[in-house]
Amino acid sequence: MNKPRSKTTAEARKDKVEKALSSLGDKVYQDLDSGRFPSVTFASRSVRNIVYDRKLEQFILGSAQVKRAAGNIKHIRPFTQLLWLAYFSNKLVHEKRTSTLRDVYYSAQAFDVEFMDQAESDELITDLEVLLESAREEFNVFPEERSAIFGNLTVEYTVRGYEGKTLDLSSHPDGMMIGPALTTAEFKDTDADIVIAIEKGGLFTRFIEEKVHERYKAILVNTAGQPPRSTRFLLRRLHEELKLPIGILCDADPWGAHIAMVIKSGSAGAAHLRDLTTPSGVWLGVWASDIVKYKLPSDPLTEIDIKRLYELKADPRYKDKMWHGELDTFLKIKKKSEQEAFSRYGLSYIVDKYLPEKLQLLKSY
Amino acid sequence: MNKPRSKTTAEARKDKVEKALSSLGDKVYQDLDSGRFPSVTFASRSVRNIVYDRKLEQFILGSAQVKRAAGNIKHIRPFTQLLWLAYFSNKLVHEKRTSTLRDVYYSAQAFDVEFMDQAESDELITDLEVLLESAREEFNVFPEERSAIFGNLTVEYTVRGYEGKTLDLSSHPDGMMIGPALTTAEFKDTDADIVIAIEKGGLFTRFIEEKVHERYKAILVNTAGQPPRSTRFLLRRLHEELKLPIGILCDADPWGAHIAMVIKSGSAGAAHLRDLTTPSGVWLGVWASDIVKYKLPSDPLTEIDIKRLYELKADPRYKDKMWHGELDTFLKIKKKSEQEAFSRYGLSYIVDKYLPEKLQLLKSY
Amino acid sequence: MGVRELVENSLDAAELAGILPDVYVRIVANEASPENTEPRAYRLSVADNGPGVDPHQVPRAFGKVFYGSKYVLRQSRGMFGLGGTMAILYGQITTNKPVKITTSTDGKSRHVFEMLIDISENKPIIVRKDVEDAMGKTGTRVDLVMEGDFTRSAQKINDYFKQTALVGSYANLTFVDPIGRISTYERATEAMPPTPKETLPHPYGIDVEALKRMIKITDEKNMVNFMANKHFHRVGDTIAKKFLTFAGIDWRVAPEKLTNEQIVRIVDALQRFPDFLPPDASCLSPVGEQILQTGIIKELAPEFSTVVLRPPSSYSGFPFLVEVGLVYGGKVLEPGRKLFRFANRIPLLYDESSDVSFQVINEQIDWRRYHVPDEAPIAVITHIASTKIPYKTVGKEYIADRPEIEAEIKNAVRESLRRLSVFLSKKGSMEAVQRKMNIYGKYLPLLAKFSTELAGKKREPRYKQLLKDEEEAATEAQPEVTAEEGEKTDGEKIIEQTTIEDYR
Amino acid sequence: MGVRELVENSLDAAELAGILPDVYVRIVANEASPENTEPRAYRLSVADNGPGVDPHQVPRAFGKVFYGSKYVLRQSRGMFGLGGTMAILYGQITTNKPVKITTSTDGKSRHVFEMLIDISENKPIIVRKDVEDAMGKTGTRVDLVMEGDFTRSAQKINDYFKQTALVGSYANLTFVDPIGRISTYERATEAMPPTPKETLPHPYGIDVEALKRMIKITDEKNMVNFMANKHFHRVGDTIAKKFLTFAGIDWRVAPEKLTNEQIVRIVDALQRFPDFLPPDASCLSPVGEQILQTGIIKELAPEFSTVVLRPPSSYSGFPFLVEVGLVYGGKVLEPGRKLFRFANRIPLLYDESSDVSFQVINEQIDWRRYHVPDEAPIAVITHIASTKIPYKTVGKEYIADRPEIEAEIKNAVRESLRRLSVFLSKKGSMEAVQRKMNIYGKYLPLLAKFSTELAGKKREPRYKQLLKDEEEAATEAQPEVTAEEGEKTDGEKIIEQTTIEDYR
Repeated sequence: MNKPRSKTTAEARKDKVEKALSSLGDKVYQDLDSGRFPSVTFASRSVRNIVYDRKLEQFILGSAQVKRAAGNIKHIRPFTQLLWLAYFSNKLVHEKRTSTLRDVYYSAQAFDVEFMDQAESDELITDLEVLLESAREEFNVFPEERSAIFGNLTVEYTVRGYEGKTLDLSSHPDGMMIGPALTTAEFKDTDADIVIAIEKGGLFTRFIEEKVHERYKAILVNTAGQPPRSTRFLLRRLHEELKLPIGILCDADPWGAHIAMVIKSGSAGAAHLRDLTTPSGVWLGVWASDIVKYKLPSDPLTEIDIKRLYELKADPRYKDKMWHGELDTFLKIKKKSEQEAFSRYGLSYIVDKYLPEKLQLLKSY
Repeated sequence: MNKPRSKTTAEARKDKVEKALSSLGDKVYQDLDSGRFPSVTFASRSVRNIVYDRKLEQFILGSAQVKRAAGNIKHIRPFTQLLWLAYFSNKLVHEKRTSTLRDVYYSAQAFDVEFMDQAESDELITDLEVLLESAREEFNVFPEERSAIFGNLTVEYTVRGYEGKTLDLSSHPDGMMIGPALTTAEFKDTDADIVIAIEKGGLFTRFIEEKVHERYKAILVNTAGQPPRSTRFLLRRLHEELKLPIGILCDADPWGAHIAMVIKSGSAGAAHLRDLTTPSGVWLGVWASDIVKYKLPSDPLTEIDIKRLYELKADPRYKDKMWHGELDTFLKIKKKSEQEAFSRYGLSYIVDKYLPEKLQLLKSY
Repeated sequence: MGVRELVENSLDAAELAGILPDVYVRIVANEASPENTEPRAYRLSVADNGPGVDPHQVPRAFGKVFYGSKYVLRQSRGMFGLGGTMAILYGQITTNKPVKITTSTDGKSRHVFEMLIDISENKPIIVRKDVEDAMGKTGTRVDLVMEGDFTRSAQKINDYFKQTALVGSYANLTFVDPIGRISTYERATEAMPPTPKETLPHPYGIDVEALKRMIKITDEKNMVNFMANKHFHRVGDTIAKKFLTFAGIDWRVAPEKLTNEQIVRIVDALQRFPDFLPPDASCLSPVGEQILQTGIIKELAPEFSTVVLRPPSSYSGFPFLVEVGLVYGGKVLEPGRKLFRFANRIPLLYDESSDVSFQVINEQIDWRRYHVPDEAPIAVITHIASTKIPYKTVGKEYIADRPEIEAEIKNAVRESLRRLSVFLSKKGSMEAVQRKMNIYGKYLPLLAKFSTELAGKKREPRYKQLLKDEEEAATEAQPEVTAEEGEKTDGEKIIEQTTIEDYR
Repeated sequence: MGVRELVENSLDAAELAGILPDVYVRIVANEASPENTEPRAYRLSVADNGPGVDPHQVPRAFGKVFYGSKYVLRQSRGMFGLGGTMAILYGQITTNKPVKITTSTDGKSRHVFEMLIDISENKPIIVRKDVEDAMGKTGTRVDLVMEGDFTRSAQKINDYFKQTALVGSYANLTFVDPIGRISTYERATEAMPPTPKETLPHPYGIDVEALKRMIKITDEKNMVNFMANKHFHRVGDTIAKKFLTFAGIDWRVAPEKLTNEQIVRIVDALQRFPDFLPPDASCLSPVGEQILQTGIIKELAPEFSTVVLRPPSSYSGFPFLVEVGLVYGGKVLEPGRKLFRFANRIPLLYDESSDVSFQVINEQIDWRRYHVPDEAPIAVITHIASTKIPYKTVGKEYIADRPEIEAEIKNAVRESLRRLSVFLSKKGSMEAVQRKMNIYGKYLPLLAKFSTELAGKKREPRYKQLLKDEEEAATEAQPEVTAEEGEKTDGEKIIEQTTIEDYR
């Protein structure tokens, strides 16, 4: 298989970010030089401006704009911080370095634009994402959490010092971490037919041990709970660039269901970004109806669980009949289960019996 | 470099566990067959029986023993659960499968020996460790948390399906997960001179980007906070089998210092196990005195931090003059810092300036 | 609402005359009150079968506040002897209706008074006075109109009758509420608590005001006779002389000649003189085991109950005694601990958590020592009988924690808990053997299976004989097993805790 | 401890006579009390420079409970007119010492009485009686011995004097405590609140008891005259006739001939008759702006204070008015909101959180609307003057939330807050311009540097002119900037909040 040169590949993205950063600098420079207070305008992230787009099948920002102006005494500090962030990111991209969110917070102190707390600096990073129309990973800022990948896929790195090197992602049976290197790598070769995203590391390891990658020609991704955005970005790339169907396997509770939904349709918090969702992703399970069908060990729903279920029922992303039915089943049986609950039938039951039934869903797709 | 055949290598450990499991079965079988209630005796894990061994430089269990007897109506349920655990582990080892702690909890339900909760099942797994004198990883039970490794080291796997395959641990610049496969792999080849254990993923990635592995010939380990036991086991093996000095780099607070100490001298909770400690490990920093010396951005100590510092001062493992002095410095300056705090001097400062000074400590060792 | 004050007067009247009390209480909305909202005017009627009141005494007894300060001590329910009159006064102030008193002492004629109280002069104004045929019945009936909020008071009034029935199982109580619902609490025993004797006040309890009133009414001519004859409890000639010497008062001086300063000196000395005899408890009237047990069984239908009566004791010169009832299980009690407090046979309904009994039961008793779980259905009944109840405040709904009283309550509750503990342990023993065999029966086959596989054997070990042997041994050794197992009433749970502790 | 009752009597006496009050209060441990523990006996002395009491009236005024029920209405401090006597009675019951009254009406001779109250007969017993030289001073002095716990009461007594000084800046108050510490609160103004006029009671406020007493003392021979002449407030012939028709009472009937039932019917009609004139507020006595401001400045030395006096209003026929003082900053106040409550110039010291003022201030006022942060050093003073304060309970330490009173307090507090808000905004404006320039001066150079690098330019943009222009503009536009910035008194923080909200 040849690497498809789509617009989501690493180089194209890097060019776009560099241009956006430099034009932001130009704008502010010209304003100052002409004796005007500089200002920038970008889409508002207020709750009222987050709308669900049925065509894109994800949340997006509406048409409302906010203006941040250095002339306003209330805005000049965050405005300066935003510009420093752009300046700092520009250096990261040029030097092929990455930074964590935490590093950004500390680095600001060197420039006298220190943030009050981590939350404030994270908030401004999101503003910069909106302004540049790019995810923070594209200007080399990463969170600390990592998830992992395993399977028959060869990648070619683009990070400094590894340019052109390749790696077979099935070569380490504990799984490869998904970090800056993997997120920016090009896909070179695979014989996989499907991708299975799994909520927990335990089942991820079980699947590797039970050779799911060979038996079902699958690439396995451990999302480690609600997946970090770099992992959602990777899942989308696996679908877009390699045309692989994505199946998602989570705990049978409202939180697990929502992990599947966020992979499919994104989160309200990332409404300003496009390339993080995989609308065609399929929620394989564990469904509420599976708890009944497979007589799984279960716990009673807590009040928080039930409150969450009602929230999800009101969410436009859950209007689909199947999803809605499962939410109702949860509320009817008042129970939840974990993926590991299948172990009561033996450790390999989930791979031998449950998975083949569920994978029919991916084929029919 | 050739693989040294020491007693800590994978095969020897597997043999030992199998023998212990089978002799436990024999003992119970003979008791029952002779019309006696079976019982087992092993070292007590009560706080009074945990003592610090100056020669081993770690906590060990003392001479007090507990007896668990099936004839006692209060003990028969946990006794049966313990035997089931042995039976279950025996199957894991023979079938070359692994299980998470969570899987163990659910698997018990298939045999009518269900645990009240996860805590109860974890408790009995520790009992089995004491009884078999082996870490749970040796009978293939793993926790979910994973840390990662990166560097110039080639390993040969022993897990099912990968027997004899090798991997260069520098081939994936995001890091390789430390899981069952890596823990049981044999070390084949390395040109590294040192090992640096790092508390946080952000700095681990920074070190890889800054090529610390090449510049200082180092294997890098991300402990992801307080390292899981499999990671501590791996660090000890890197030291024992490859004779590499181990340096440890953590946040400058009592919790960071204690990560370094647990790698060196183990925890009270694992007093019944031997091969998890690396007494010759060196705490490189970040020290309390470094906060002053490098004028690092810092936060005030919280009450909990201060309480913890006094606890550590009373701990026999901290009697060493240097360690004690650093605890006193914390209490004097009433401040703490994170590893990322060096970013205020630029992202590469920690690698270019701080690390070389600290690595002197490893050389002098 | 005044219900309590009048009912207590009625019970006191009947009991003092040795009559088994029948008390009838009715509250109806007063027809003259036009509105339907609360608070509104209600007519309260309380009728008893007591000895009646001498018609000459009626105006003074019911139409004058502060009437009849007693200078003998006897345990009685009444609130300073003021309770009933205060209810009448309250009714008059809120509605301006006269109170109607109907009373007969001989069962032949009965006298009817309608009266108002002239508040500024503190004297009765008789509005109407009549004589009717008593039709063979003695007793007193009070009808008064007062403003009140029945909806808000209903719960407390019901509690009051229920709890009064608990300690008054020898009385018939009937209560008709404004909606017409009738609650009857029927007599279940003919036994009555002994009539408490009147006694003279003990010298420890005398204050300046009291002493001055005694001096005013005495006909004794010198201080020795005044001290030794008919004014003080358990004071004879010898003690009187010793005391006067102690106080520095001339034996021969006439009481009415004492100066103000001497009176204060005597009161001061009364408190400090060490040789007075302790008070006699014959003036106290406990509920008694039979009456309380009858009340408990009638009202609470329990699985187990016991009553502990402590011997009389005293605090600051006042005699008192404590009775405690402990009730477990049955049809009425719900899970959790309930406390019913009584003082001189009056139920205390308010401020429970400040009461000495509440503090003893919830803070000073370690219930786990008696293996009684927190959620067990338990009621504790405490009764304190005294010539002076040490209420903490004028509102009088809770009792202060005098160390002497506290100690008696604690002892009584502990004794009753020991009895409950024995009961629970016997109950548990039969269940325990069965439980034990079930546990062996469940786990031994599993142990056989796992060990067979671990040891790599072909056949299972012969464990069945072991099971049989054990069953025989357990059944024989029952008493011993009982003792051990009885301590762990809720089996599995406690077993697990012990295990974790042993092995942690 | 009785301090309040006696001090209030003294202040009332002096004020009614138009004399600027000097009140001296001393508490000393009574030498006759041997122990050192609390509670113990204290001698309380309260002396004033009032008009004195007619010696013939002294025994009845100080030696009899329930004396002098008033049937005219006038705002006065006294607690049902009973306060002082109750303190005396309490002293006698606890220590049996006589009270000593020294009083002079003419400044020439002064009369000394030592008296006890005969409680059962409710009449005074005079122990000693003397005449001395008054040495030119009129006034009354009360000396009594009572049992009390000074240690526990000390804080409240001090609060009482401090708060009394706040609304009584025209009085000299001296207080000597048992340890000998002297607190003096000196007169700071010669202005006195106007003496409130006596008025007849308004018909709305009459109950059955009151009406009966009026009927007893009247010399009117028919009901029209009874209603219209000298018993009721603002009732004339026309209204009286209209009312009697409404109530269904014959005009000509003599008051003393009314039946009990007719009296109740009249009282009922009094409440419902729509045509009575509203009460006249001349019987009310506010503290007044000058006296209150003087008290605030003297006692609290604030940075800012204001007083709002609301016009008189009425609830259920009783006239009332509300005064509010608002105090900000200065040397005495600590951060946070404090409330001082007064009713008829008496400080209320207990049960603050149940009071209508507390509820208005903490639950019904949105302080953020006035840009006053929670931790600002603020005191709110509320004074309610009325012929009848609607206390919620007999204890009388908090005022019920009548909607009419609540609305007046709310209006007064809001008005005072608007004034504070203007003050704070002016104060903030000068600081704001300076702060603004500092902020521009810090961030513009950074913007220049970052944009130069981002855009890849060689020289920095010319931003310095921008800074200079802005400074000139800001200084000129000060008033306008003031108005905008004044709303955000704590600058940076609020700026950040706004930002996050705008952009989330």
